Amino acid sequence: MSAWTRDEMMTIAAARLLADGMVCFVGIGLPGAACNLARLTHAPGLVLIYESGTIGTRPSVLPLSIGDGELAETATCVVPLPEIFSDYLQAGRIDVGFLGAAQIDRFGNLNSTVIGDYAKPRTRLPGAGGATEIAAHAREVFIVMKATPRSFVPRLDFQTSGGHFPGRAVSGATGSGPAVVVTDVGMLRPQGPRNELALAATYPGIPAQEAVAAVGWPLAIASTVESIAPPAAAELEALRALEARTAAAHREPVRLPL
Amino acid sequence: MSAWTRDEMMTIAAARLLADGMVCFVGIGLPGAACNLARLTHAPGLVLIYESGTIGTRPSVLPLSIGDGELAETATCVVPLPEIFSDYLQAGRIDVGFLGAAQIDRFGNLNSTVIGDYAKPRTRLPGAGGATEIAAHAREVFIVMKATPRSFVPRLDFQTSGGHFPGRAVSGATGSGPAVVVTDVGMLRPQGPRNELALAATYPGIPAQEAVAAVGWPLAIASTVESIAPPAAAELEALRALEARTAAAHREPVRLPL
Amino acid sequence: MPKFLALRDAIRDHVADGACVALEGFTHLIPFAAGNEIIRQGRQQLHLVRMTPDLIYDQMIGAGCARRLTFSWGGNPGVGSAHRIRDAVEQGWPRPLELDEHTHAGMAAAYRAGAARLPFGMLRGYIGTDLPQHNARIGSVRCPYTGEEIAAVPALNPDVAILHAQRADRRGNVAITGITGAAREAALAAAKLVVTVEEVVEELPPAMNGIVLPHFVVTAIAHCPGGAWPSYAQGHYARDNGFYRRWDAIARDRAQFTAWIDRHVRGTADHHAFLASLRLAA
Amino acid sequence: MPKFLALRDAIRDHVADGACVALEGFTHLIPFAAGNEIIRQGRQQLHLVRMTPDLIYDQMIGAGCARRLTFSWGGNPGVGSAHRIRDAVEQGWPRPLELDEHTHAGMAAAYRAGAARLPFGMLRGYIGTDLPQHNARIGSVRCPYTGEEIAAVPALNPDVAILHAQRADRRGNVAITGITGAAREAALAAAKLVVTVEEVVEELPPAMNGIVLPHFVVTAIAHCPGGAWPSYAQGHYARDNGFYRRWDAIARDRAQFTAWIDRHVRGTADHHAFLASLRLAA
Repeated sequence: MSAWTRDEMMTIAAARLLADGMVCFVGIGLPGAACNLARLTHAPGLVLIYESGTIGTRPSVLPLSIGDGELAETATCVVPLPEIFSDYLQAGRIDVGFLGAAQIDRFGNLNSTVIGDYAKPRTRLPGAGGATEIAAHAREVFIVMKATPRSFVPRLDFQTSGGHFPGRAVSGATGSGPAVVVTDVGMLRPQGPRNELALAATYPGIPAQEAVAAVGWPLAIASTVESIAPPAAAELEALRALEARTAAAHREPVRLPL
Repeated sequence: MSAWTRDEMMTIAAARLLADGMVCFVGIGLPGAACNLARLTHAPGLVLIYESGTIGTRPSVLPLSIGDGELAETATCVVPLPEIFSDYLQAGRIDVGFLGAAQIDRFGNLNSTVIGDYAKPRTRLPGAGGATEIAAHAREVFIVMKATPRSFVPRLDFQTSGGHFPGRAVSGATGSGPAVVVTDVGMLRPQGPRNELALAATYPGIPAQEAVAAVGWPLAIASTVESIAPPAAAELEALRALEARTAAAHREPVRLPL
Repeated sequence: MPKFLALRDAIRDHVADGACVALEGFTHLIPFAAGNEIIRQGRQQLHLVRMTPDLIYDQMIGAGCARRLTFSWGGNPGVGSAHRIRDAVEQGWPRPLELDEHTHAGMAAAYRAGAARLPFGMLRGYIGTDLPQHNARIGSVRCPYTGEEIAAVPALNPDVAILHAQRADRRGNVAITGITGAAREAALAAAKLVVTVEEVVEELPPAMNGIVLPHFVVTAIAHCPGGAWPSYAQGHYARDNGFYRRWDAIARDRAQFTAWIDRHVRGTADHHAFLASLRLAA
Repeated sequence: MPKFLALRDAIRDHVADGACVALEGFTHLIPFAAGNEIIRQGRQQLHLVRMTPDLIYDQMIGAGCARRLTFSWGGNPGVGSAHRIRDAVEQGWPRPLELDEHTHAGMAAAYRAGAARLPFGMLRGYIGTDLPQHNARIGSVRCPYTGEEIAAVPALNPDVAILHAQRADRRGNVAITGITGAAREAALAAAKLVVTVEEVVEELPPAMNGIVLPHFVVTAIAHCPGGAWPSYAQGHYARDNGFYRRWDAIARDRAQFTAWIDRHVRGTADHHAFLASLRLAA
């Protein structure tokens, strides 16, 4: 087994946070890889819900979209999207919501809407999708993002989804907000009365200073910083096999339905 | 074919009112018989919807309840009950709602709730079920009831469902209210500015006086009273065969699931 | 993950005196065995919720389990009156029954709101009816866009919902086929969900868009074949229309009703014994 | 009863300039053929509605069909930006695009309200977000029972909804299997419903609890095999993930995009010719 990359460490660290039997609202990309890796390793009973309406899905490869056919085929059931948001998310039945974004601030607020001004944006991003209500109502929120000063910013251009924003407690949000931000240079957790994100765990060989340098605000360091164990051989093997299966599946040419 | 009974005439007269392709919200008992008779004779494309959630059902026998298994087996689809009420009835997608009741007044208002005082009733009846919103939102309402002075009353003990009540036009009801009351002694239709029910059609051999005597208020007679043709042999045959199949099916003993 | 329990234990653990309980299933899959077990265990002062309190609540109310009923239609479908419910309302026998009466559309909106954990449901409903004059819980809300007044009902969130279903798998996913009425909505609206099932299978058939209650919304499952009789379980057994008709005579008379409940329900240990005692009596 | 029409005629008869149109389907069963036909016929000033304006609206907006977009997520799923939508928002090319922006939960509530012909939908939503500051249509309503303030959205009732489905029967009942997103709700919310289908069959397989749009809610049906490509039709063909990736480069550049649309969409007579022209280019 070759040495691991930071992206692999990030995905494996995120996967380890998931306990068997948890109900996860999964996004695409890094969160999907982490959730499916957990399911294929230590948490076979993890319940993956995609906003497309698939509940308890068990794909053998990572989907490109959140609505690929394999998600439906391997699901316990497929329900209409409005039910996912009203009867599962809003009803408080999601243990962990996974989110990423273009920008995050020190309280775990997220921007996936615009860079620049809303009315005349420099960069128009895709928008909220399910994120706003996941951030509000999942019991806990796990954020997975690569850390750069451009994305970990002192001030968001637009707040798409609420982290530990002032007044969260009386906002009607029923979840407890971001519990952890998993990055490629360590993990941040909220601390103190204002729930400011602080470096709470480092990866082998990646010193705290690297995390501090990657974050665009003066990053606090938690009183105790956990040292994350390196990827185990079994973890790396499962992740690489998953990614290889995924790449092979996505390489397969699709015949035009003609 | 033996001579017809008044009950048969009533069911056949009601069935004749249904045009092919209409979408009907069907109740149990007389309405169910009329709708299914129409479907089996002149209106094969009649769409029968039961509040249990079965859409486009084609039972070969009349169900005892509105949720018998055959309704589900022969349906185009079975949807959750809330959808029937919100997305079909409330959305204005029902052409004809069939209703019966314990009491009716001269404006087609119906009582199926209590005889006597609501808080201390002499007779507690089953209640509204789907009737209140059928009366409000079906494009037209057809009422099928045997006429007696006890059921066709000057004043309801309780108004469960609205007919042509004062203020209907501004009440939020989207349907046009009762279009006809089919009884065993003739058919009543609303007329005049107040939409008071008047005798509008008589059956062969049943004079207008019989209808007047069976109704507990001074029954108006419409300016033109239609003479309904007697049951055709094919109609009687189809109705009797349906009732015979139904009786046979319901006689079949059900084994305890033991 | 739900617990797999004997029905006796599931009822003992999850249905407390005074609780708000919804036994749902619209004509189909009515959880009669669970209702009988509630009678057997002598539960009292329940707030019963059900769109169509038919025979199952006629039995429970006649047996003295309930103090309050939230409903929209109470009768013996296609047959006539629910005599025990009538007796409770008209004569207060065996005890008075408080009514929270709605229409089907109103109950459906209230269950849906409950399932979504919204505080109220809304509908274009309760038009042209005297019901709101007798039920202060029927209210209204004004549309913030059009100014229209729309009828409102408080969300229904029972302490426990009880359903009967065709099958569960070993993980506790519950699959239902056929008419569901508002059973799914009631199940998701309740704080706890107890399900009796015809069979427990290793793996459910592929569901795709079928109705499945995923295991994490289910509290307890009891394997209880025949648990919907005299209603039916699509694919397992048909509705016993004859029993619905015979019930009319049994329930019409207090003494005869009580004798029937004493002999067949209170006098049997469980649902299997109940069905056996009925077969013997037939 | 729906009419069975050629797609060309279905679009000509049911999609007018300036209309409010929802082409729905969440990742699955996206009605691309219908979108292409709207481009081919040069429709203008449309108010487009769709939860996830991905490639289909990237194409229609880039081709100049739209003046307004109601949506909750606009991108190329798993790939990145919807470049043509970005260009319209950022640079006003080929014409400015007015945004009515929501969250998925808000759009879902708005479609549901529309399907029920309620004037507004509600949700515990839009919490901790700047969206309401930029969209005056996001409002609130007070619960008449608890006094809580709940977010509200106006009902969505498009002039026409367009779906793609696996099959229709001869009477016009339309059956869908697999992921539906909010397609059913959008279909029932619209004044008219046009559906393209993979096949027309004599009789649909028994549906029981499957998803069927009964014929009386359908306005027109066009038989259009492959009509969801490059999205997919469960049981017929898979999602062409490669094309979604390739689209990124095509759409990044105005000239290249326009050349692609001119050649493959505007330069072909119908969907069959469109697919043939793509095969030729491959």
